[in-house]
Amino acid sequence: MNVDDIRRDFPILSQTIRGKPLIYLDSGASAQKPRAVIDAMVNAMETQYANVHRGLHWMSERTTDAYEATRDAAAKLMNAGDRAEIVFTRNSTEAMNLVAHSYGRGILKAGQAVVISAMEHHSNIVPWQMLRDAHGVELRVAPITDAGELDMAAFEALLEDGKVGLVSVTHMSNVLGTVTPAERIVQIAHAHGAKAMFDGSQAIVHRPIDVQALGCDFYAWTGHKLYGPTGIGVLWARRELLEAMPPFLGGGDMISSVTFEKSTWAQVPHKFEAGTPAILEGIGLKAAIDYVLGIGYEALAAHELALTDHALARLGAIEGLKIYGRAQDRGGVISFMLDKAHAHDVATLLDRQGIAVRAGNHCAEPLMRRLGVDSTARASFGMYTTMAEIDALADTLNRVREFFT
Amino acid sequence: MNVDDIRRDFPILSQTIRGKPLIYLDSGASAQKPRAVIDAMVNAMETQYANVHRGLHWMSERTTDAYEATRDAAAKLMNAGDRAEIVFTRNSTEAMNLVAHSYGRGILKAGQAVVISAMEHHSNIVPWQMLRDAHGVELRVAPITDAGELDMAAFEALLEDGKVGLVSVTHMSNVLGTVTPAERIVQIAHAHGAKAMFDGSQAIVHRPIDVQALGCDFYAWTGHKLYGPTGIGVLWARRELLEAMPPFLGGGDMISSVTFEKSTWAQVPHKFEAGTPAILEGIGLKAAIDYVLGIGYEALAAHELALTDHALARLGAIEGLKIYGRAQDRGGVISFMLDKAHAHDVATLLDRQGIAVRAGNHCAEPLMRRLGVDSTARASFGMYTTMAEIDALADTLNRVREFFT
Amino acid sequence: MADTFDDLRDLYQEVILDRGRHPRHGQRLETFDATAKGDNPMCGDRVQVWVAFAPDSTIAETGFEARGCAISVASADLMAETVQGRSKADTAALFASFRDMVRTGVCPACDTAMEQLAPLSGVHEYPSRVKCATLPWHALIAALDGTKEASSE
Amino acid sequence: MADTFDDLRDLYQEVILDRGRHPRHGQRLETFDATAKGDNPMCGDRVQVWVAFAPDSTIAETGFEARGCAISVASADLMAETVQGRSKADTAALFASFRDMVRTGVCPACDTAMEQLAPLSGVHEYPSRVKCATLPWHALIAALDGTKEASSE
Ligand SMILES: Cc1ncc(COP(=O)(O)O)c(C=O)c1O
Ligand SMILES: Cc1ncc(COP(=O)(O)O)c(C=O)c1O
Repeated sequence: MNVDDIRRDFPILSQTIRGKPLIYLDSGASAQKPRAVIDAMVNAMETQYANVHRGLHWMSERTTDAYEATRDAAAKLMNAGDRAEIVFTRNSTEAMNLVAHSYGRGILKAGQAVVISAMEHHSNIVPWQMLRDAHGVELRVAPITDAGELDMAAFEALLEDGKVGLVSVTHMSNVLGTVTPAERIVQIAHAHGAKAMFDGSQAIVHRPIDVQALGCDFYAWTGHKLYGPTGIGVLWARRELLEAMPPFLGGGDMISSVTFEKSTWAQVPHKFEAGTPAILEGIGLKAAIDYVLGIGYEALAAHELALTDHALARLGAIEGLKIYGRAQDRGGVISFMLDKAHAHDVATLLDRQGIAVRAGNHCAEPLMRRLGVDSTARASFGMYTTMAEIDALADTLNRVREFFT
Repeated sequence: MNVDDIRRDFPILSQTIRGKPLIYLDSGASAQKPRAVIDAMVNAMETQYANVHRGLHWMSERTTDAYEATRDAAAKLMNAGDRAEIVFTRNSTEAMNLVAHSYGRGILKAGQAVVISAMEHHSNIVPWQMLRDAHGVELRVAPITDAGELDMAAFEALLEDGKVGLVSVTHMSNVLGTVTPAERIVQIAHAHGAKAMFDGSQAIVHRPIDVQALGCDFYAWTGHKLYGPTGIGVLWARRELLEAMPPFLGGGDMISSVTFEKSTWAQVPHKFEAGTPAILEGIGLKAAIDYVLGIGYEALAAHELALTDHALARLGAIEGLKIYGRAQDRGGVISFMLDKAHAHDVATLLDRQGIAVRAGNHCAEPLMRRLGVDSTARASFGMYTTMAEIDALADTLNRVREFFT
Repeated sequence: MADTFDDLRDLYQEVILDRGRHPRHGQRLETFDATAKGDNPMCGDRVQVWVAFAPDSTIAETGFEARGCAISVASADLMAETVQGRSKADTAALFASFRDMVRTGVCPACDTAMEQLAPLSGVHEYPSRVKCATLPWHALIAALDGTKEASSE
Repeated sequence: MADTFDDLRDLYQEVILDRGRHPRHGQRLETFDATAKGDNPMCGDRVQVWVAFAPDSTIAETGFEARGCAISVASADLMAETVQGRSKADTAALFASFRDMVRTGVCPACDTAMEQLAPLSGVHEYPSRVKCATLPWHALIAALDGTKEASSE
């Protein structure tokens, strides 16, 4: 894998910001888009577009084929056993809401419990709170260690009374970079009669996901972080679960028949896809998946490991800089604070040098509280990130510290 | 308004289908995209993209501005009094589900009723059935006349017992072309203590919508039919209703604060927009709105009226062809059947000549039953449709009839 | 005039137009052993199939009522004719070959039975019409299986 | 080295850095008449403001505790100084001018009070930082109005 070649595939990387070359270290919030994704969407809009699933004409048939090919690509990406297990949503957030609604209200019973962890994104907290409040399902939170890893003993203890119907935890923290031991989580969940779901929003960008090998029951991710367009996400779920779950949204395309008295539902996955889908975004996402698989996860993971090691070393050497999260198994997301400067001031100073990092609570307020901070600065890497960019970050951070001293 | 100029703005219109120039008469299912929309999305991906609302860096600020400018454009398009009344959804279907969920479960009480009409799209039927079954709200259906107009007397009678909390009807039928008398519907609803919602998926493409003049409470539409991208729709609702309604989806961006015990919600409209939004699609939609407003609804409506009159005359002259829907006030959507040929066979024969029409139940099964058919063929027009294309349709239909005789 | 649609003669062969207009088996059986409905909600096609068995459990007779396009009615009619005298297993195998043919347009091991169905092979060029051709078969298989309803794939 | 950030001296003027580090009014008042919190959930800034009134109902003293960036702390501190001796209406008017200034960078009718706040005008070039500067004002206005919580726009 040649990073220079990759960078040429991403037109935005040649932009300058306030006169400085863009150093985009906010891929964890959303990744940039390669030419292949842009071209796929443009090509669809210029040469082959119509609504899908309903038309008998050429444009509609071709667009349906192109859109449905994304389902195959996503199934391949995750090694799903069955393409009907791929449900398209707007993003991870909607995927988790779908499960909280259709599995939570439809299958879980009041008195059962859902387990999440102390390092979840709000998207994997709030839907379960809403389920708790509407449906009487208990919400339990597995703690994390000071290193920022899931506390496995405490996690298992939460399941011991057999009340837990579903475990939903992140596969990789968007704040700490921690990768959770997914296979073990599934084993423990299943051993206690619970289903296991992962928020794979970050994880799938950094390592190959094999849902059959993981043995999990639900897996959610979002297109825009995997170099694809916004407006499309994926929920993978076991077919028998999808079949048992009531639908989430009602409307066109998700029905089998409609009378005013009663409607019946289409087969999975269509039962969960109401209305005109994100057609162009699906077509863009297929290009993103193909692009990622073309490079290969092995190369991506090696590049990321090198970047992360280098960044931990360089940032770790900055006086007064504290890194949050020291997990053994981790991805290319690093949260940090300077003793003399607030995260927002740091972000603004970096931005003035063309370096885009994120500062704030990263949609993980409870984790911030656990870490004892209000916010952190965060650098996150993509396949186009270079060692030189990390050096620029570290050099500039040194100067930021001087500025505030 | 010069149709030739407009056609040059839509790259796809120069495509050929099976060797014949494309005659796209399926805009009611989804419209084609002008160059301006394509360019806006490409420009964002190539020069200015990051996640919105959360970043302190330049790219994020600029992307947030571009995305939020869509809210202003949508507010202008609908003459909303307050930009915070514009909620972005995936499509109309999600907009109506949002209301069925947040207003339906959150505000309506069991024992109250919702009124829809006999000519609704499944998207404005199924969410209310799901509400009925989950929440004990009655579903009432206002009949239509043989001309395909809403039976206003019968409609009003349905509200007389004062139990109706919400009226949700189409502003323009996607099958019959009927435009409903929106102001009167609102007056009747309000006179009986009910809120009024319109499914404007078709209407907003064809005529100016002024929600303040209509006086309605909710108005839903979908970007891809208004020459915009897929993956984005709009719900307009009165601010005080949005403020009173509980949120629909939970996650990032829709919260004010999160603890495991309790979360509080962001201000409207963000309360209803969980997770990373359809950023690129929003940017594309703004270009579509600007394009439509640039041409002006007056010109669009005049063009459409001329097309529709011509089409009704030409199709009406074909022996054995029956047109469904003869409303006084109607838009450019015409459903028809040939006596000798099934709608699917008609669609396939037309397709062979490059003419794209839709055949089927148009996601309106109950209306099909009311019309006494299983399916119809439907031609629907866009701003780029020409008189010559309508002539080609009529000429070819004559030959189709011979083919099957 | 008619030559406008010459390229469609592959799909709408004379036998299809004829069977579509005047199916030979397009009626409900007076006495029958099994029946099932098929429904393609996306396009509105509906079919019901009735089957009477011979003493040896092969199909003695098939009748149907269809509301649908020329392709689906012709397919139902040709099906009714072709499955006569066949066992359940045999019929299922025939459907498998038929489905391959309408999807791909080719029929590698075509026997006489398949030749009777061959006029429908043109449908493979119109992917959204394939389910019109297979819907009656789904209903028939459902009837043989004792299921009441089939929906197209 | 420091010249790397020369273009940032507009935003981070010496008085901002100084007030951000060592606010003069950065403590809770022992006795007070009103208090309110301000919270900017997106970025994690939090501030609480305490106000003591003079007998004529003008502001006698303001104190605050802030967890936030240099901009928000400096803004709170300059605010505390500037609003002293002002009535509620007067304070609201000052906030309106201040908000205009931090959004646009200009201050058409700048009086002495606004000149004291002028070091914050550089924030208009960083739209996402504007709310850091206005958050303490929202909390102050909420306290004067008798509301307990304010959130930034
Ligand atoms: C009248 C009407 N309502 C609702 C819809 C649903 O729109 P969408 O599929 O974009 O949600 C459509 C179009 O399919 C429509 O024509
Ligand atoms: C771990 C994690 N979960 C969930 C999300 C939500 O993703 P989206 O906003 O695309 O729904 C994100 C990203 O924002 C994330 O990093």
